[in-house]
Amino acid sequence: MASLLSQLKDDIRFSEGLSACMNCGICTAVCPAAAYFDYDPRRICQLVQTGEEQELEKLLKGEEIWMCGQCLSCKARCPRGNVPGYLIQSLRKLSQQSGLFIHSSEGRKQIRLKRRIGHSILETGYCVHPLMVEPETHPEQGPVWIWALEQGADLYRRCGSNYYGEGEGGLRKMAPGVLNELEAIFEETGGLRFWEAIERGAEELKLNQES
Amino acid sequence: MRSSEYINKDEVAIIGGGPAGMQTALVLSARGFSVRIYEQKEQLGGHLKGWHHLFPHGVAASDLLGALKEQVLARAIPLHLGQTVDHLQKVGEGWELWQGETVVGRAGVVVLANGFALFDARRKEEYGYGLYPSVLTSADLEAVFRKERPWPFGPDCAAPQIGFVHCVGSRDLKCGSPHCSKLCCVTAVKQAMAVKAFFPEAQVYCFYMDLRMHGLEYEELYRKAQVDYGVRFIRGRLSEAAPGQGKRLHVKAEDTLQGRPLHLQLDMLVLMSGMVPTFVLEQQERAVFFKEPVFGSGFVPVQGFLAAGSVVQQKGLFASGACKGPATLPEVFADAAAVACEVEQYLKSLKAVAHA
Amino acid sequence: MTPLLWKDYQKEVPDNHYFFVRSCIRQTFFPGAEAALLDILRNSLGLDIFEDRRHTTCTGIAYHCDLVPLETIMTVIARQLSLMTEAGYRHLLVSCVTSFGIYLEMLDMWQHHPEMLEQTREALWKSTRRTFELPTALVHTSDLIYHLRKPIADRSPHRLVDKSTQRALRVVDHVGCHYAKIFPAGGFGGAEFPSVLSGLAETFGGEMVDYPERRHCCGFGFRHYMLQENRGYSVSNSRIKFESMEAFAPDLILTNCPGCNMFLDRWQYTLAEMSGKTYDGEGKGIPVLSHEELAALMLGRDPWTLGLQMHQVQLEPLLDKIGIAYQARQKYSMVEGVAGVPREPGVLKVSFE
Amino acid sequence: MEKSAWFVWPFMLGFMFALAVLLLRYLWWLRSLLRRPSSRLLSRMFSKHSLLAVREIFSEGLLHLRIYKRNRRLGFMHMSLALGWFMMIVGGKFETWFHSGQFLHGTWYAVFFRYFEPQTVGGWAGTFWLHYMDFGLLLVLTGLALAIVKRIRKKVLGIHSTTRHTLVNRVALTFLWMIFPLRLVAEALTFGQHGGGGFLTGALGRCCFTSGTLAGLELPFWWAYSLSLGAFFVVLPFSRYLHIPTEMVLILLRHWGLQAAEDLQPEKALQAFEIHACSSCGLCLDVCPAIKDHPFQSAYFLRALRSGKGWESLASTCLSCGACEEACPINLGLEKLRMAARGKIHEKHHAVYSYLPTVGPVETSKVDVLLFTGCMGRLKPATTKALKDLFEEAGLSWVHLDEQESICCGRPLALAGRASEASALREHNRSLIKGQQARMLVTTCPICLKQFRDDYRLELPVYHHSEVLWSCLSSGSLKREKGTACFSYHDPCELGRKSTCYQAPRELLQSCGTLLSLEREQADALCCGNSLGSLSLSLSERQALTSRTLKVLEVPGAQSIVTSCPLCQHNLARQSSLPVKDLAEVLAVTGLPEQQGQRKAALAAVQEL
Amino acid sequence: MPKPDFGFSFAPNRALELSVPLLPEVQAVLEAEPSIRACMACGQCAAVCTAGVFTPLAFYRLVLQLWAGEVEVVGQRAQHCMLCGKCQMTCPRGVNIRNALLLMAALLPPKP
Repeated sequence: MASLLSQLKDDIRFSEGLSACMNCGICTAVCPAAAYFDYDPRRICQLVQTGEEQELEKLLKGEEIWMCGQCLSCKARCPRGNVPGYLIQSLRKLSQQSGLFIHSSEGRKQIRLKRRIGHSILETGYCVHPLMVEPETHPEQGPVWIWALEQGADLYRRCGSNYYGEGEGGLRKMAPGVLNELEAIFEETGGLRFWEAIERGAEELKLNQES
Repeated sequence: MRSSEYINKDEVAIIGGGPAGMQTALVLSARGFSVRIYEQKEQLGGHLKGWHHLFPHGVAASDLLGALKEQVLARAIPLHLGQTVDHLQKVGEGWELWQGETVVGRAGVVVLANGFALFDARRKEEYGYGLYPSVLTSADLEAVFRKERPWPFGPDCAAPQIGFVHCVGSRDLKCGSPHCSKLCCVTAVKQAMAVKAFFPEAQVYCFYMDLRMHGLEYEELYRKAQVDYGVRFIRGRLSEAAPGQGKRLHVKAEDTLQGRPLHLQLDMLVLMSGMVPTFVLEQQERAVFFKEPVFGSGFVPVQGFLAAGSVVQQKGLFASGACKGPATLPEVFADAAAVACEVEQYLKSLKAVAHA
Repeated sequence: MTPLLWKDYQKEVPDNHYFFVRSCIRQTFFPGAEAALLDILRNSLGLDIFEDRRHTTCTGIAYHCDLVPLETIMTVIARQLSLMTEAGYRHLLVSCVTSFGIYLEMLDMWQHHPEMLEQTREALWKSTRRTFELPTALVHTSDLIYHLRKPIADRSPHRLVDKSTQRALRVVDHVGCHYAKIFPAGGFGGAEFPSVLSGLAETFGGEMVDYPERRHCCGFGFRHYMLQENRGYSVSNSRIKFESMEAFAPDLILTNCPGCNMFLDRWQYTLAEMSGKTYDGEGKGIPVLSHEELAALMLGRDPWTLGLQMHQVQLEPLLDKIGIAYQARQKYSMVEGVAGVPREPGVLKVSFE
Repeated sequence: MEKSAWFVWPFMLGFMFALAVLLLRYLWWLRSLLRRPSSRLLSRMFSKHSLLAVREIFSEGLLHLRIYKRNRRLGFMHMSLALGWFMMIVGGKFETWFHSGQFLHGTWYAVFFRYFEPQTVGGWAGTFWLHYMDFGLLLVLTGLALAIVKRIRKKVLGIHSTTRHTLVNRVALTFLWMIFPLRLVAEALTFGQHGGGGFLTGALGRCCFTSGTLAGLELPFWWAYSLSLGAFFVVLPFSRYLHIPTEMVLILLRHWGLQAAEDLQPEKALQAFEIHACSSCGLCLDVCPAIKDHPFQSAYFLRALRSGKGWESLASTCLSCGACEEACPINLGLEKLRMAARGKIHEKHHAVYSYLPTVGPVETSKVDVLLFTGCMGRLKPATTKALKDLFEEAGLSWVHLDEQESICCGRPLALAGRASEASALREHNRSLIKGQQARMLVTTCPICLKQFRDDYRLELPVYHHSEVLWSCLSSGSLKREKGTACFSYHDPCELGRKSTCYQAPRELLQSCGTLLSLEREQADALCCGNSLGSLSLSLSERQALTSRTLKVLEVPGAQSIVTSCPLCQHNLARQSSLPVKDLAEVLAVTGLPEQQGQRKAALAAVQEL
Repeated sequence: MPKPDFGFSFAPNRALELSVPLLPEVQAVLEAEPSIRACMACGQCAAVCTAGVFTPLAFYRLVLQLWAGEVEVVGQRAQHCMLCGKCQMTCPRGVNIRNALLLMAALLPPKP
């Protein structure tokens, strides 16, 4: 099986993301993940820059790569033109592709995410739509949101949205043909295969938990 | 048609009246050559005019400048002040010096001593130079030391919090200057101590990536700043400066040795602007003259990078001092003497050819 | 030669003929905003804004949750562009900042790596038998509103000025990270000082206020928000911004990204509930508006058809300051009469008729 | 009733006061002992130990023989003062007893006897006492003269630093200096008026004080004499002269087996006596390698302990090189005191060594030498390699205990006053050693040597590598030709003063070259400046010490400096113009290529070491 | 009305606040051993440290944490030191590390 490093190198975001980090810390200074988690994008760049297989494997199995919020504030500032954010994207992709993601609690959450947002894309043509944002699991949305959901179509149509209706406008119901095209794209470009890899991970996880 | 006025082959024209230009002129005139200095400003001295005290021993810049000027006057070297030579035209063996559309001089040999420019700190926008009044460059701080400019914080601020930012416009691909300007680190330490001398209660921070105290006795300055002046050195390049309460600044960096981001309120932020080329000759012209693509960050390229002294690949065109890259004053003076020897060598070879 | 300073960089924005693509988040949380935007552009300014009902999500959110491979999102984007080509348009108008970042990124990758463009054409053809042309202009809705700020201001009876005291309203802006941080050339004024919101507010007479955490991310964090137990990341980073702007007593927070608009509004409620603290000094929270909501308000659209009642932080104080008339009673009325009123928040003060 | 006069009262009051204060202080210091006197103490009280104590009181308290051995003139000064005064006191007692036939008198009577009995009476015995007393007075006066000279130009007495005295001491000093001249003049006046007197007092009286007009002066001088005595006694308990009585009691207590406490108790038991027995004589300052009059030097440190203020910072700066302890005329346990003080400062310091790896089963190997190079050894691999080559050459089998990772022996902790905390370290190292069957434990670092010997209580003998090498040389298992090299040898404090190993290194060097003699060496050697003993000496101060030591070592003709401690070597090498080598390196380099030593010969030699 | 449970909670910014004045006990350590200021975090002490092999003790890191006011961590780590002095021997800046570590170890309140 090709080394982790060579697999990473196939991802264009890896070569774009890291040419030569000089350990200056400008990215971590403005990183919101570093302001909240015990996380340091500079350290990730340094570890990846060693190119050692165990370091990469530890990263791919670890929690750290899942803490980045992908706001890419680091890209604007890096004096060497590196992009820790891209690096994280390539690491996360490989972690899920290779199944190593199930070794970290944060990585395992990708399964939940896939089943929620991934399926929403193919079913509704939207990443997020009102019915997904259930008040029980989104208390932070506040009472107005609960009320808005209760009103549903009346409120949305009052504001000019189509609210799951046929035809034009916001939140319109996607024609089946459109969804098929989306699915075809996911099929053709490896999107579905990627999701299968995630599900394989979930399967393996279930086996481990049972044994 | 340009007049084919006779060009005195022995005439040496020096473009730039800073320390490099003056020293080269002095050495050449001492060796008996007729020399002219073309300086774009109204006064000789270049950046030296703006400095307060010089590292590492705190010699007053005005004394050094005064001494140089005295010698230039003593040797009665003709000066063309306020003349910006922006174009060179090879005529036979000699040169024509153009300012815009007019020829301002002719010479057998031209020595470029146009020195460096300070990086325009406004281009490093995240530090807010030019936007926030409490952000100064190292040159501004020298002006403050020379009492030509007020302190950016009020008199009521007895214990000002002051930050120095290293590598501004140096080692930065995004600002188009990939090189290290070598002098900013030692300047920062010198200025940090100087500020503490003005405000003993001040707390001074230096945000560095690698402290390159390259010269003799510079490292001792670093230790002295830490122990005697209580300057705190934080290894992490400054990422951002934003306006906080009143005139104060809120800066962000990472202490890379602890692996944690850090915030700090400052009363003054000093940006150690790097040394960049002056682009005195138009970009196209340079390509014509130097025939090589402008290497590195645009300083004047020289033949045989490691050869002593410096001969620009075009016969009869030399370069002296910081126009070739960041250099300290001692290096500039040493380089000036080296260039003078090269010029003398070149002129002698011309005479030999002439007689043969 | 590139301009001396990024903050003076002005992006070319075509005046007309746009192919509009919507935002999943904006249509979910602020349905009125996109409708109002189209209404302003088409009716008030008479522009030709075309929308093809078959355009889908750009899958940007899923991409940044690392659920969608690069090739997939690149082909989905290609499909959107093929719809645009079909409709005969070359200027793309994007409503969401995340997808604006995605479009910028794809165009940039195609430019620097032409082989990826070919692969995408081939993939799109194989999967949907579609072809596409690259857009000649990629414009975010806030770019267009900024570009048309003068014509809008001329038609607007209101100004961002406190009617009673004639004091200019103090406005703080928060520009979405993916607007200009990824590709500075993608936004007006580059990555550090984007003028797309401040220019707009100043045109309406507002006074822009800078605050230390102006450029800090609102904390969406994509996967972090999607997972309930990780939302601490999101609320904490918004809190950093609120703590920082509080001292400057802003009257309004202006945003251009649907996510930031929702977060900066909702987290004021959540923080009030969690810590009992609000940041406007009167316990009502600082009102949050997006660029099109502001433009629509200024052009006199009715706040409730705009959907402002869906904001958790009430807008009434701001409307009173500006002097915009509104029917308080109709706030919660539906097409057929009033249908109940939201529960009052524990801490955040909300006015009810 | 003996005659008495008012002028005796200042003396009497002063004397009484001094006695009362002394008694109170001594009882206070001995309070814990008095409550529970240990049986050992009682048994030794009434035994030969008391006699030994008296002998030492006489030889040290009065004759100051230890000072005399180091510096004759200084010794004589102290002796003459102490002995002279003692003779006069005893003499005075006998004279009055002989003259009045009664033994018991008022204490003042003997002191002012001359005034009361100006006429010499009692035949040859009387005159004998007269001259005896004058001789005593003369002795004291010569001592006094020398003391004054010392104050003015100390070089005359061969010392280059004396103690800066506090005000109280200077006052006490002046009173002491006034007592005997006043007595002389008073007695001379008396004899001048009444004739007679000893060879000194009488002669002075006859030549200067016979005229009647001076008669009026007699009484005032006796008053002055009494006043100066009284004042001196009043000040005594609070000045350095407290050392006179305290030293006596200290010697007694020591002989009775009292030990100084481990922790700092400046006002309890033997420690109290030791601290107050210091006379601030300044001998310790003279030998101290530190820079002139550095406050941490022992005399000032003890003074701070007495005052109870400011001793903390002083305790942690001293190099604890042992020079002052060596020079102290009354053998005060200075290092122990300093360690106790440090222990007090850092009592809040709690070391946690639970992380130490448990020592697995040690494969026991039957070897001659267990080699322990210690922490500093790790930084001096050349020495370890040279030593191993020498062991090979000498046919000694060895095991290098801490080749992989060395856990500190615990001495540096002891030097910081935290000896008790180092038990975990000692346990670890002890478990390394326990399993081995070997003849001896050899360490290349004197610091470890001291620790192994003091606190480890190992079953096998511990030697420094210089001792082992010397035994190999003397046994012939190592042979060296006397080369032309000239060495100057630096005695590490821990090997020299602290472990009294001076001979082995010198013999080694003499066997392969010529050893130059130095101005200060062996017990008097200077410290290399980098001792672990000092906690807070700054780098510049240390460098000053090192350069001072190097001035002594870089004697003309020396081609290289040799020492036998990795710490000294590392430190001296940093500033020395000459190469600085360890003994093992020197020996290994000058090794003759042929004939391996026989193993038995080496073993036999080591046996009788 | 008990605070509602949102399923998550906010946390203060992890960034070090340098503007916070030094703690008095940190000030005391610096005054007692001024040579700590000369530390330039070159890592030489950590390289030779025996305790550093078994524990996270690295003196230059403790100095940084001392400046950051993390007295707890500094106190705990400093207690692992054996005071063997190898670090002090190799320190290029002549910092009195042994004394510094003793002072740091005393930062922690004495064990009951």
